[in-house]
Amino acid sequence: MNIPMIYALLGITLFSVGLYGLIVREHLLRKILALNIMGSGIFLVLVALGKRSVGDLPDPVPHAMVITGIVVAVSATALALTLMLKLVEVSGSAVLHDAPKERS
Amino acid sequence: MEAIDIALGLFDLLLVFLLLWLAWLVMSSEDLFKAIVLFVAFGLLMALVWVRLEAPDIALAEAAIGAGLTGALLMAALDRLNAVKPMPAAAVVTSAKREQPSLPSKVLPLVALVLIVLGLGYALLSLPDVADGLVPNVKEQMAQSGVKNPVTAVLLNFRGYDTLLEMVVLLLALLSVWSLGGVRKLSPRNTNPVLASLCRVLVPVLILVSCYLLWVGADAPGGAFQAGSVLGAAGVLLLLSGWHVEQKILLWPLRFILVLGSGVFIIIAAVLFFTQGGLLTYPVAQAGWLILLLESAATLSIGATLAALFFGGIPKSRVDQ
Amino acid sequence: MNWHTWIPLFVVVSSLLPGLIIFGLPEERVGLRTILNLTGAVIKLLLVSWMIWGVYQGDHFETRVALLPDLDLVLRAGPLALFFVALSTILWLVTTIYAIGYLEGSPNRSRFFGFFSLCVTATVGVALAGNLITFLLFYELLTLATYPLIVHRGTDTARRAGQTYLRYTIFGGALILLGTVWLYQLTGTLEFTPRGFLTHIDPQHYPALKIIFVLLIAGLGVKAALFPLHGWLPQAMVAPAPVSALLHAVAVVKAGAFGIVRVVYDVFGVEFSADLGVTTPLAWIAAFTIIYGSLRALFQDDLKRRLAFSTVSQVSYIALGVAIAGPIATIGGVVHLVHQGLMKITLFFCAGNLAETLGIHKVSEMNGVGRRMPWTMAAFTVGALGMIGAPPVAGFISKWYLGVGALEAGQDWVLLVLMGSSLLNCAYFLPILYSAWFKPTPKSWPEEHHFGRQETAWALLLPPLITALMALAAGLMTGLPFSPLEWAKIIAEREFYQP
Amino acid sequence: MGGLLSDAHWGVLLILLPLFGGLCSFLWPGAVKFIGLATVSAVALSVVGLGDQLLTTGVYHHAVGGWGAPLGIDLYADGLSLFMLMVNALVGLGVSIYALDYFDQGEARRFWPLWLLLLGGLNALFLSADIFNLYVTLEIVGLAGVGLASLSRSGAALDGAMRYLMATLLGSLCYLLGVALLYHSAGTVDIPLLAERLESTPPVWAALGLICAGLALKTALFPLHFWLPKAHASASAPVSALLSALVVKASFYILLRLWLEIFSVRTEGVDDLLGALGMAAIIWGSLQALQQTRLKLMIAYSTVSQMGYLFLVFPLAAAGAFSAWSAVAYLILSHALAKSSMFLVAGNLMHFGGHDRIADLDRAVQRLPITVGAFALAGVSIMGLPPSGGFIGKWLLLNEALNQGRWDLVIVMMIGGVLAAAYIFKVLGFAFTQAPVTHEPKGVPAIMEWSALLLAVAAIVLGFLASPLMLILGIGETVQLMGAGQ
Repeated sequence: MNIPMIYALLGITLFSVGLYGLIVREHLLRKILALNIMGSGIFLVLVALGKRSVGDLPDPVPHAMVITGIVVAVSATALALTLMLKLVEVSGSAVLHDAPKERS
Repeated sequence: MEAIDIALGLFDLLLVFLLLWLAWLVMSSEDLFKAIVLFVAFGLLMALVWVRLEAPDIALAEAAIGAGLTGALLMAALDRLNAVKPMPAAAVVTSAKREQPSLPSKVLPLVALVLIVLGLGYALLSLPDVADGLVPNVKEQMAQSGVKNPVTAVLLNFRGYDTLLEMVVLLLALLSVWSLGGVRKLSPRNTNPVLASLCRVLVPVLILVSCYLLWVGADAPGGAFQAGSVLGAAGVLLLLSGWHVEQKILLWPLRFILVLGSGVFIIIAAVLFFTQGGLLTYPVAQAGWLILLLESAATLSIGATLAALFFGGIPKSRVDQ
Repeated sequence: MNWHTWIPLFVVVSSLLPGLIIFGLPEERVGLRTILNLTGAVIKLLLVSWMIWGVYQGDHFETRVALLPDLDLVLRAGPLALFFVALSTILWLVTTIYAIGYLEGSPNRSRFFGFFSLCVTATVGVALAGNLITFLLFYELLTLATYPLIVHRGTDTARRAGQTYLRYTIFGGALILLGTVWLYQLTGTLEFTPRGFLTHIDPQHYPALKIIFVLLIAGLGVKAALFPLHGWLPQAMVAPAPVSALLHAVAVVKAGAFGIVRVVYDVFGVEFSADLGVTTPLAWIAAFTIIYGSLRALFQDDLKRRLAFSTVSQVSYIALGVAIAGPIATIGGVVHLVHQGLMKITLFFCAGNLAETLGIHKVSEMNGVGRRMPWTMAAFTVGALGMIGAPPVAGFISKWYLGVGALEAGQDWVLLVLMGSSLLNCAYFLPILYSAWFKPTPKSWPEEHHFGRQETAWALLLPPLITALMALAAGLMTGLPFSPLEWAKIIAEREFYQP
Repeated sequence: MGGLLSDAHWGVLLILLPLFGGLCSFLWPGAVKFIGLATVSAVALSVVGLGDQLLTTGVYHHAVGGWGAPLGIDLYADGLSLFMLMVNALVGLGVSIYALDYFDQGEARRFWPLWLLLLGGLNALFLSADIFNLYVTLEIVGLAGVGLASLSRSGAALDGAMRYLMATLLGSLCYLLGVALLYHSAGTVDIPLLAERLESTPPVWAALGLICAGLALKTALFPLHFWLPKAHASASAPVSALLSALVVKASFYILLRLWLEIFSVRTEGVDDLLGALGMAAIIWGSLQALQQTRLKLMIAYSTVSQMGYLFLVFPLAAAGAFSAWSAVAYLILSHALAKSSMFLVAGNLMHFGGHDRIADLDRAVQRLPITVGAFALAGVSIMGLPPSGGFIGKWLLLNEALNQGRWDLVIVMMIGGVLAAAYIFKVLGFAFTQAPVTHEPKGVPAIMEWSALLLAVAAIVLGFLASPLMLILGIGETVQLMGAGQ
């Protein structure tokens, strides 16, 4: 097993840990963190596996995809945080009540 | 050489374990503030990982956006959250206490987690060890791309259409945030004089760095996203130091800058479409400066959008009452 | 361009278009609404007459539009179709006149007449449908168009009756849909064909065909009120009288019965159905429904409910005639489609008149009503005697042919059913006639209205008189070229004797 | 690649026009309505243009930037894409007209930019042949959807939007990981190339699972539907209409497209699993709809149930691809029209009476006949009664299911139809009641009534347009690419 593969495995582990947190934790801020960790995991998989090429150059296409992904992630995070704040303002709680998490 | 390889390998392993540990702490620690701090640390380590994976472009983006801006956004959100709730600590703790789950609902997700890791891990390990991906294609077409940095070539030329749509995503996030109406302003303790004077030094530096990243992106790591996020960071600093934006700027000019990136992209796409017969088909000779034009517009928009996202609410202006 | 390809469509449109326009009319435009209604009815009558004449001459009238790449919407004017179309067109005209009188001054009349027209449109479509999918389309449209009529009054009872009606008919529609799709899968066609389109099918599919038959008949049996699917009909009595008349005589119940005729004759074919062994159970169910409906009618004091159970019983004569699977019984069953319609609509008109004029809703309130409303009760008497099967009213002809047909087909038990049913008919109609004509008039009626010198309004009085006369005529002048009996003979001939 | 310079590229216009319109409406808030309506009309015209082009020249292909797959991104349109674009245009036009009178000035300024960008994202989605590009379009659709869902800023709307955001982000991430695995298995993100190169290996299976799970979550397939009722029921009426009619269909389209092009030949068991969940959705969604006391929640649960029908395509696609997916495409179009009409009706009733309690809809028939008529007509299509688009779709699907001897699907579809009738007539029954008027009714602008009616009428008219529409669906090589059937 080579180094990139270890990072790729780290990626899926981060994805799973994030998923776990998203399901188990109730606070919305935590869920937002969890989504970000999941995203980082996916980015790792994309880029790490791109290092399998024989030449000197790692595959630049996944790099571009990840940069795209990071921007999408920050946009979504900003929106989620604002939404959470508004929700807390209105309902006084940063937890989605009777969240049907049994099926998440 | 051997020793360096081993040392680097150990460093990699250390990074892997640190990241895992941090991720787990971010998810499991009871204190939200701590979780956010750990998350920022996580982001910084991720930037290191990108360096290790020979992805300096991503490393820059991650450091600026992933760790920096996201961290700032999270911190500001927590700050506002605490301002809304009179007893934040207690509330967080109670919500944590309410989470006391029964044993199966504690164990089941963990089992699922392990299963998913094992399944996906098996899938990854059965991938071939060597794969070229699109490296040959990129190499072959680099000469026609108008830039020398392959990542920039992919982002703005080969897959420029993705980037166009991505600019729309960024704008949409802001539109949605504004549509939600204002959020509470940051509490005044953030506007201290030290910060203000620091800003006076840092902001010009950041703007310079941003320009540099934008310019260098054509040949070396850097580009619109990194430049834009540095610019955004400058904006965030200004906002933190209590910078008051002129009322009239908030009407037209701000909106104009916000749509500049996607607007220029769409207009160039349309013009190229009608002159060259293809969406975003740059003539090879003009590709270089067209990309620079697009990147400049995108940098401004990204910077403005990120700062505006950090600001949260819609700036008070006559247009939206 | 050939007119013959468009006339069936025009017949459908001639009530659809006025209906749609009426929806948009303001409530107070009574005159315009009446003109639209009557113009549509008259035009439809003319078109139908034209088609009858044409078909008699051997012309073909067919409208065909592609619905799916390999499935068409077909409207075709065959003898059986015209038989039903003529019935519904004539009765629509009469019922419209009646409804105009009946609903005078009540709210939401635009809505009522709009759905009323849609209802007839659907009935005519059911009649003219040239294949099973077109039939299904109009059959479901009929369900949807009658629902607002049933709940028209907006009371809680009306709403519940509407829900019951839907529960039955939607379920029935689903069964027909399932049967239709399945049939289409097996045969690749749904085109109504004399003597059916299934004769060449591989015998390994016979069990499936039996189930399809059950599905289709059960689905149609809901509207035809076959036991045990009749439950909605008595409840639907809450609707205004013209609606009941329409439901029982023309549209809903008849569409079900007509559908049974279609399925047995033009989908499966009589002989093939008999070979499959599915007609005998149908005959048993029909016979049981005849007796059951009559027995239930016996114990109803509410006049309209009594008539409703009478319908349950009488409509099954049609199914019975079809299920006996012989030519003469077929004539009896098919002709009863028209005869029962004429007689039953008369009875419902009369019941409506009693309710409107004197506030009479119950049989026990009808003492001496014959003296107060002689014309209405005269019409009622004709209808009731027809139901019993007394000559010379039309009902006699139906029962006669059914009886003879049963003997010819060797199904002697049917005679017992017919006799039993006639006795029961006597038992629930004759007491009404007796008390209406011979018992003394009470001092006051439950809720009396006066309409000048007549016993009731002209628009209410004329329709039952007309339909009663028609019922008499159908029984007396059976030999005329266009009498229902002659037409039924043509239909039976086509099914049994043509090469 | 042929005809790069020759044809009119309506497809490109379909993407650029709404995006540009969205930016303009953001820059000139005073003219949002004008810009919005003009843009949507232009999009509708472009769809007509594209349809004309496809019918004469066949499938549309455009290599963005002139690079072509695998390095560049390809745009691609066949019958299925065109059909989805038609859904966008028709529903978009109807809802846009409705929105003219629905929103006050402030809300309109927030609504139009989001909606136009959403439209651009949806169009881009239906035209893309690149799975990573699809991810970006999915994010446009998702974020715009969240922004729209929270437009009214009420507590319920914020709550619904939050649930929706969580679900849509999670769905996107699962999809993205699937894309990563596919890219590294085949070295391309272009759908036709993937179809050529992919083999049945563990990473492909993992990608299939992730993509199916992510998209099923976004499409609200039972039991991943938990977020939908609250999100769709608490948004403003035109937004609910857009979310239920268009947004959930987008992720389903991707799933269907990937299935037909890439996955269909290598999926033992997954197709049946999706089919079984679809069946469960039909029954569960209908039963839930039947129990609701609020109109909008009922309509939202009806969406859960109707989405179930779409998933029946997967068990059927292996043996009869075209007939199965064309039936489902028909269902998509008719459901989009009918469901958007229903939500607009709900908006009218709320505007009129200030509530959407089903049991208190007294006299709605008398007072808002056009609105109730729209609900009834839309209901006919949802129930799948003839003549309506819903009937044709159901007929085609039933045919295919029977053809393959799938009695389980047949029976569930029949039950679903009956249950749909039950919940729709529950509403209509109460609309006819004659309780005394208890509140001062507010007039409903004619535009709002008529646009709802027009959408419903369109759903009915679809029942007569099967032949030409099947012709449109047949354009293209989806079937040929798959190399199965036909």
